[in-house]
Amino acid sequence: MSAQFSIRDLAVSYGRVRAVKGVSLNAGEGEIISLIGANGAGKSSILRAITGLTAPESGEIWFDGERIDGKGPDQIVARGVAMVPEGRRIFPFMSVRDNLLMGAYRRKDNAGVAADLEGILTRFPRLRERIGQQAGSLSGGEQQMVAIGRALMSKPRLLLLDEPSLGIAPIIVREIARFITSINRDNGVSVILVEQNSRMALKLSSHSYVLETGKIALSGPSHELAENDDVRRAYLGG
Amino acid sequence: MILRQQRQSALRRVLILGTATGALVFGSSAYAEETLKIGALGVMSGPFAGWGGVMCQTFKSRAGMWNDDGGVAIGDKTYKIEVVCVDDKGDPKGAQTGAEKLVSEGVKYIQGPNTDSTAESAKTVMEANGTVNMPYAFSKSLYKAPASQSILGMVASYQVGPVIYKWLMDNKGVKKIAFVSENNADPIKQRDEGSAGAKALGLEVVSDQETYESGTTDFFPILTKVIGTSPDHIVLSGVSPSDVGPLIKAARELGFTGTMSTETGQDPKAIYEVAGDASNGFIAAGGASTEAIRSDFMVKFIERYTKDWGEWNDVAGLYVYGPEIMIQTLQSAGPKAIEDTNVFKAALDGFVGKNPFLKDGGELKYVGRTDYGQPRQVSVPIVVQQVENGEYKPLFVGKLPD
Amino acid sequence: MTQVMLNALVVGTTYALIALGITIIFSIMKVVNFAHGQLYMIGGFVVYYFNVVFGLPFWFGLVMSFLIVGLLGVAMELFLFRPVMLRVKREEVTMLLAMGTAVFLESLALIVFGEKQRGVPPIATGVIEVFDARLPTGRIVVIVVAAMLIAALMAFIGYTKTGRALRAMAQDREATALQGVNLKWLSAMGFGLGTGLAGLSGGLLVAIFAVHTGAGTAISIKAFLMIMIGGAGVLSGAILGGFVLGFLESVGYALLPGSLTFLIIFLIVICFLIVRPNGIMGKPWG
Amino acid sequence: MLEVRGLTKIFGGLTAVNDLNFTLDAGEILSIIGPNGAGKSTCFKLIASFLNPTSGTVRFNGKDITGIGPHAVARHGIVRTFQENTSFQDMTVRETVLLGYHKDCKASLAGMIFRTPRARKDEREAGEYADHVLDLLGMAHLANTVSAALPHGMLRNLGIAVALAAKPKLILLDEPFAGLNSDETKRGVELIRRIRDEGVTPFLVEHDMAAVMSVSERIVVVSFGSKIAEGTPAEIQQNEKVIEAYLGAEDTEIGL
Amino acid sequence: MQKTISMPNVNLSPSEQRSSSLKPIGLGLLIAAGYFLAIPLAFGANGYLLNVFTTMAAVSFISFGVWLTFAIGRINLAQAGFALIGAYVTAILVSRLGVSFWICLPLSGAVAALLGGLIGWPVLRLKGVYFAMITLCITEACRLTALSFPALTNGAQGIVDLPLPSELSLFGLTIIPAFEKGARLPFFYLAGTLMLLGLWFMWLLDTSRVGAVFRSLRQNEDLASSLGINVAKYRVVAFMVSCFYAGVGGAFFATLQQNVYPTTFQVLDSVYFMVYCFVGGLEFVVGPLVGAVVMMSSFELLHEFQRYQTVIFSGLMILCILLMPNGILSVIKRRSAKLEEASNA
Repeated sequence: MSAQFSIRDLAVSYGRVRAVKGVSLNAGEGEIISLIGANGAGKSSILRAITGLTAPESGEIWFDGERIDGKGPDQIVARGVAMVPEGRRIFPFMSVRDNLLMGAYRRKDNAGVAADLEGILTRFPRLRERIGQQAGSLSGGEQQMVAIGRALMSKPRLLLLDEPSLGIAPIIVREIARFITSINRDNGVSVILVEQNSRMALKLSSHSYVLETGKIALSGPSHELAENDDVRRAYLGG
Repeated sequence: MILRQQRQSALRRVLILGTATGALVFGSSAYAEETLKIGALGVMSGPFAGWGGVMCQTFKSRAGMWNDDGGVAIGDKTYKIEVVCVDDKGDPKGAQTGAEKLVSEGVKYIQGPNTDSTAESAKTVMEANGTVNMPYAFSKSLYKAPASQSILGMVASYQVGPVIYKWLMDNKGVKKIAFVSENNADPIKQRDEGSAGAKALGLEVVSDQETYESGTTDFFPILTKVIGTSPDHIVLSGVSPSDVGPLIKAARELGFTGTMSTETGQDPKAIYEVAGDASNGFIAAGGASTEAIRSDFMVKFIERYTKDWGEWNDVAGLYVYGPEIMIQTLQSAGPKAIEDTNVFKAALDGFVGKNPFLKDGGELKYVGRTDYGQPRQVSVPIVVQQVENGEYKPLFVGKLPD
Repeated sequence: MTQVMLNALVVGTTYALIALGITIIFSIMKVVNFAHGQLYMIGGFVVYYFNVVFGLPFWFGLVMSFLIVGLLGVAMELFLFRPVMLRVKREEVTMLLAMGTAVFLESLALIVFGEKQRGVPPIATGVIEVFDARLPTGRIVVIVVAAMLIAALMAFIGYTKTGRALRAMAQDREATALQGVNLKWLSAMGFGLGTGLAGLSGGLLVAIFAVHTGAGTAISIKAFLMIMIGGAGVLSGAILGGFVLGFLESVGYALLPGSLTFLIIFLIVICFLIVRPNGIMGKPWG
Repeated sequence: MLEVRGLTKIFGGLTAVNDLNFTLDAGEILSIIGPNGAGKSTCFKLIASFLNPTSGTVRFNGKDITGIGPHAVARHGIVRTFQENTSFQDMTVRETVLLGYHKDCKASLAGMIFRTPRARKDEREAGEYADHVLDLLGMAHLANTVSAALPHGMLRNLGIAVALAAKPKLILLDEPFAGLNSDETKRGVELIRRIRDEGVTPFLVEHDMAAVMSVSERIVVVSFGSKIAEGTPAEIQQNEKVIEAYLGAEDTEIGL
Repeated sequence: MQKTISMPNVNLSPSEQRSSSLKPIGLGLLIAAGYFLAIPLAFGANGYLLNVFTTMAAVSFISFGVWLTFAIGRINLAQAGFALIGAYVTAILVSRLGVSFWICLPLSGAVAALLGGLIGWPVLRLKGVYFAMITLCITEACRLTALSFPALTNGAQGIVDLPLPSELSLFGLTIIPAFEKGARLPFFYLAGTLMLLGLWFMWLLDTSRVGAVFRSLRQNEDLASSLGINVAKYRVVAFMVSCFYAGVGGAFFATLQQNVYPTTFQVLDSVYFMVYCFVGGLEFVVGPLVGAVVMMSSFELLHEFQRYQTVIFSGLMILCILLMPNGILSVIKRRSAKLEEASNA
């Protein structure tokens, strides 16, 4: 399989703390892969390195045959990578509409932007009701929808999701899960899903990587990992 | 052009001084033999930089002229004058340290400081070290016994004020007068003295409590109230050079038609630039730089100052009297006075010098016996003048009481 | 009383323009720019040099005051604030840096521009009488221009893509970067916009007031008062704060003896901030 | 032990907590669950007096402690922990824990500064107690490490350690399991039981369902600020209101 | 008491552990010896240098207070205001009521501390720039109050010609002789004594439990209060101590200059007190002293540059912040830590 996206020997440090110690992974076009592991295992650091928020210490990141590590976030977004950050990070004092439009910051096709905005509002009718409201006044689930919608507004080909289920009622988590599969299926967007909700991650993805203290402890097709005893004990509470 | 000139000289100076950094530690004594060090201590930065800065520049230019002529003869020797300027930043703490610095460099004669608070703080040093200074501040305790080291370097506003008011009463029929001042030590003192003087002349003081804060840009609010008392004349007491233009302009825009004056030295060009035609007729006390009365020597000084600092400032015409009379007195007191200021002080009483700046010449001497009980004020002619299209036109020349 | 209200209007409008610049910088960088008043002063001198010394039209000088002081701001962001903020997290450091810059600019200006006050020829002559009050035409022109500038700025921030990105950056820099915004460029631009406004207000006001090198500190302190009253980092708050201060000042001067006005204003602001630390329009950022 | 009556908090028109009622007995492990933004954390802040309620009362051991201020609540014996990385960044673990003992120091302010015998005795006691707490949490080897340099998982332990050092009767744990894998969660559950055995009543706010179900003896479910259910874990899992508002039904298509 | 425990997994450089490399008592003695012996011996005859050192000592004394408010995480621009209050208390009592300077000195501190407590109680709830701005307002309000009530303060004219400190005697025993006109050494020694006492008390405070509480307030007030620490009380205590230093320092300067004006202490002074703390290093008790010495001496040395003095000085200040954002002492400490590491290796 020719990987659309790959990471080789990535290492990330914050000051003296090494958060990621030589991680390699691949994602094919149109695939959903997931990274699971406890807090501090280095999941979020990998995503931050991919989007250029944190400069990697060493290693390479390739996307569409181009090396993107060392580039700034704006350059990486321009190449079709979008991220829904942990904790949603919507702009609380901006309207829902402005939040979504921020996602289209780099796009010049105004008609396309308007159409995509319409598409997202159709998918999330709740957001249409609150289009003029300040995003900070929305519930957690709605904010997550805004965050995902915002990321989609940049028309990404690779979508990074950092803990989309964190702190959200299970009932809403399902709605978001359905949405993730649908955008992957309908729009052919590749997805890298970082989750503590390992059950959800293993269900949604085709391939998973288990991270422990900055290294990949296990990887493989998700349905196989879901059957693995170690994984079951450590991550699925089985 | 002015800008470029200044910058170039600035750059050169920085370079020269930069190479001399090693030698700067505690003052060099390279010229000690034939050099007379004289200090200038004043506010040379911040909103009042116009005062101390011009004082320092004036002194340096005048000293440059003396040195070009070969120096100043005192007794048998000829001395070059070296001016050491110290910026006290208008801060009393800085004034005290600055005075100490000048004293430690062996300076016995100092021009400045420029405000009451700095002069009072420097006074403790002056008195303790027997250093003579010429403050441009009006606090009487500086000049009255037991103080003896300070000599008021200019005409006091409360001396000029009544002279101007009297003239206005006689010539312009002024009956009601108002005072405006900044809320600061010197301006308030000048306002109070001015107001008392006006009352003594029989004028009706309609407003003398209005003050504005340092740094005010819009004077409409404050002047609205003053003009509301319908005065014939408004005095801007101790107004800082930065505020005089805007004040005049605002008063005229508010429809004030009477006359206005200040007792302190002001630069007419700067006033005209800001206030335009509204400044015409504004009365100020000044030096001797107006064409009608200035001497050739004054013209030379103006040239020199313009060459040194890029642009003439009329206030320099006031500040130049201080160094002039100081050096002339030193010359007449003799070489002993260079080290011992008591000799200098003793010479104050009978001193009569020449005024090189006025066409008609005239005397330079020390007065202040009535006010302070001792001769502790420089007596210079009171040149009262009026702004006309950015130039001063002299109205009359008055004299100080003994 | 009409005169007092008109005074308040004039002062308020000009103050609002001054406050807007400082509040933009605060909202995007969380830096209280103590050098704001000094930049205002430089703006005034820029107009003076273009208009009086070089003899070019006032309006050209005004544009230049925005551009030159704006570029100065960009340089400040790039070479002073950014490197320091990358290395230290404590906000005191940037505050101190701004104070140092203020002293530096002021003393440099004194050397370059000299100690004299400067003004420009009036942009309009004549005085209009409104009831029993007087309003010079020059002032009318200035408030109209100031009001237009404020409206233009609000439209820019509210309805353009760049304006939206500036607002976003004020709330969450990282999330903004994730939308493909080049933060380095945008924050330098935002800083430049803020300082440019300082220059612009200085340049505009030199037409009715005057400028001298020591004018900065007082302007800065007033600007702080305004944004504290209105709510730091909120544009509408800055405008409101400007008008509130203008009103208090004009009315205070009309009713109270001189120095009491600002004493009372300071006391009011202290009490007000204790009750409402985020100002009138303040939003609890972060 | 703890009695919450009619607790309501309105933030400028937004009702964060709405007429909340529940009680807690000493030695019982109670949890509040609900999605983020449901008002769980606000409820904690109200109990710990970090916020003043709009209405309602909080009573602890019979005394009204509503809105008396966090330090006063702590002196009554209620100490809360914070979510995630809340610590004194520049202090070492031991310094932090020593600080937790502060409210039990008896020396006066001046006494502390001038090191009176009383103050020195306080320090000795604080030191001994701190070492005990660090041992209990298995952190003794990290005693001299600066908080900012602690490994991620240890920060939470530090939070609990410093809270325990304040000798609470009731400890409010804010999302103690967030970000733990199941292994770590299991150890966390044990730790909470151990704390309870030390005589400190744990009270949790959490959204990790599995952990909550295993550790709690009783659960209060809140949604949009209101209590929608209360009961044992088994009861909650069957409660229709909870399923409707919070848990939802399994989606066969995606298998969740 | 403190056991050395091995630390697996975590590699810490020495700078991450609170080191005691700056040996406090030795350092204190060194400063005392340098100030009281070396300086008078070397420069005793130079009034200017004595004045500079006197000012340095007194200014760093005032800055210690600012340092303490930094320790609780507040940017304090009110110090000049409280120094002005102290200066006026002494000036009014000495000139109007003839109270002895030796009573006025601590009394000025006490009055400033009391006012600081009253104002601080509500104001200290604010943080960050808000606190900075409000304290800036306080400094301005102090100046304007001095201007606005001439009956008490003599308004803009200031109170001048204050007498020099008289003899301090106890039971007929002269402890401090009366200050003589023009004598600089008495003020020099007085400032040095204040500075050392101030430093000693700050050190005691910082190393005590109260110091730890103060540091905890800076880092996380919520966490501290959840532990039963009365946050409001402690921050007011810190602020009052700070104001006490300001008041005493203000009283000292009023007497040194023998006058006080509303402009004696202004916002810019507050800023410089802050600068001294910073340049020295906020983590170190001696920071304000080091900062004051470095900054004030460099300003004096720059006198030769005349009108470029302020430009160069402020340029240096900016460079200082750019290159050493954590202060001079942090650089020295890091270097010595590195040397230690190298010698261990």
